[in-house]
Amino acid sequence: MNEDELVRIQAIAEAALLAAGKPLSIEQLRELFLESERPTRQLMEQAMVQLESACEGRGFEVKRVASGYRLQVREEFAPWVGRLFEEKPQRYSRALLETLALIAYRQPITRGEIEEIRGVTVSSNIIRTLLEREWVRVVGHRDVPGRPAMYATTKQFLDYFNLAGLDELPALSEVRDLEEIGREIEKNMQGDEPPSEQTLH
Amino acid sequence: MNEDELVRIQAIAEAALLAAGKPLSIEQLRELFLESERPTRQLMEQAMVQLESACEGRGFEVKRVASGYRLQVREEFAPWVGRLFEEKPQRYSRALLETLALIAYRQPITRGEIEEIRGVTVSSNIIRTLLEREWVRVVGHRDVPGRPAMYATTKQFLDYFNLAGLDELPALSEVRDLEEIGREIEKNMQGDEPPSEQTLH
Amino acid sequence: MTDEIKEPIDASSNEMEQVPLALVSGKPLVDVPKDLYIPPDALAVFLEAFEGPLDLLLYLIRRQNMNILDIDVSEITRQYMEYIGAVESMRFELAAEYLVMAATLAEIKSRMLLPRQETDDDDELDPRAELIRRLQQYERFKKAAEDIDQMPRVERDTFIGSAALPKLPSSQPHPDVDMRELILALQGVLKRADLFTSHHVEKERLSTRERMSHILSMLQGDRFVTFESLFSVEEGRLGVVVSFLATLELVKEQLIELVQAEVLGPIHVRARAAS
Repeated sequence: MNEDELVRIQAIAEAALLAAGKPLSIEQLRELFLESERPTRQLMEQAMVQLESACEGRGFEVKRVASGYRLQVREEFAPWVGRLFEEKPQRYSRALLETLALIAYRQPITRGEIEEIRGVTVSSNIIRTLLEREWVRVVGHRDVPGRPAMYATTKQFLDYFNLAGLDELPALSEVRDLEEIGREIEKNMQGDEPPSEQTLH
Repeated sequence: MNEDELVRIQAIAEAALLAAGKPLSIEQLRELFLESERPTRQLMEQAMVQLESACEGRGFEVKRVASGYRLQVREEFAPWVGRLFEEKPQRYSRALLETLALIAYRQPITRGEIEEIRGVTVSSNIIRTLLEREWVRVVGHRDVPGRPAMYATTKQFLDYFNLAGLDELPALSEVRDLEEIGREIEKNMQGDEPPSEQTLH
Repeated sequence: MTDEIKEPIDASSNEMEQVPLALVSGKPLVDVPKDLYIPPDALAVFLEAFEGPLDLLLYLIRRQNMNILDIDVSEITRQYMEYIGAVESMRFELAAEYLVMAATLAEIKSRMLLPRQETDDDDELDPRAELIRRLQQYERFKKAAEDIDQMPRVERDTFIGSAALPKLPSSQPHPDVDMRELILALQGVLKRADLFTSHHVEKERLSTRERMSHILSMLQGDRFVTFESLFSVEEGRLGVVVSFLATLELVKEQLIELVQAEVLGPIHVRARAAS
């Protein structure tokens, strides 16, 4: 058995695993070959070892599972591949946006302080969502009873909104002037705003 | 953009195509990347060319079909891979293939026009099968009495037959100009036997 | 004749040469007859192997090695009528379209039997021309159908590759947020809190606020850092001023403490809450 033959067996095994889309055992792989050309068990295993290393640096890898071998997309590419199956993003609730805005403009700020300004409780979900998205982080704890966490925005937050620094956020005086524009935006947004029950916390 | 980045894009594309198990367009591939890291169209195409050559000597290849790129088993390995599946590959009747050929080459075309060329009735089964396989679809109705449906082929048809576009169909054989044929017949008839010896049975 | 779709197609068509066309007296009839005699039992099956009268005519012309442009109408008609005559008695419904063709052939032949008009009028085409046109047209698409059948196709000549998925991140995608939405939200909340009147937040203060967050994040845990390390020379004067203002603000808000062990000694900073 020469090297060329082994490479061919390897390519056939790869082709079969890609076409099958499920695990194949060594026996099943051997049965793809006519009796006259069928590789021995040992040779088949050798081809699989070779295939394994031939997949290094590629988008997929050979996995040994209970029922045999299978080809699997590498986990490191899951973030990109996952986007193939993504549903349409939903929208954030008004409460979340207000919380985010307050953290951005009044940082470092505790949850209690946000609640004080907003006049309503801030749900843990909102804080968790903002932390998970890595738009805010805990920068310390205020030295008061309960030692509440102080939140600040992150570099990811600035990046997302295309800001070099917080000072590029519109000044509050401008925000007030925006009232007029705001109403307009509000009007325009009516169209694509999903029903309220779809919003995230 | 350095070489490492390109290799990474290439691996992500490979991973995504295997995860999708169907063709993905350049645009769909680009959308897998966040805006901040999204490769240009040109770069994405370059990565696909590289992926193509990275698949040389392996069990599969990159193929561009009508709906985009896909990874598929090399034709040379089909005999082995085919043994994975108990069912024999489906065969299509000549009637179906001729109808399909007429739709492919003469689209948009009505059933009546197909029948005229084939000289026989086209069964409803054939049209139904072609529609169900999504190889053809109704693209309109001809503005004649009865308003018959006009059929055309689909992207799925091209995908199934490994084509990127209709222009990749084999060329239709030439039909010689009718006038030329007429002249030829005329000439030949000069030498024809006297008609009296030809009798009708 | 109505062509029935057979899926997967049995014997038939493209492989007329290999597959028995019919069993005649228990013996398989494998080949399309070389001569014109077909056992009557096999004839119906034989005709079914054709896609219609044009297909049969093409076969007859090819069988005789006859150029399509040079059809000997008499001979072809004679053969054709023989086939049809034999099948008519058994499978009349099958033969209908073939009979139309037979009539066409007969008509062509009868027209050719008429004395030809010796005029220079080229307008009157040979009566065979229309038939030839149809035959040629049909032959093109018959060939095209064979070509399509030969083209590599999925599930026969190639298979689409797929691989198992790794564990994918939660498929809940992140919503997009527009800066305007954020401003709108802030506007709403500030209006409610009536904070517009106070000037707590101003443009320049934002960079100080940002720096406050930054300094706090440097002071994680119980750790003291040197006062100087809060400053970065590369930032220039303005950066140093912002850091200094941020430090003062943090002290004022009792978020950090400054410790100096001796006069003129090094100053250390740590987060108060960390104590």
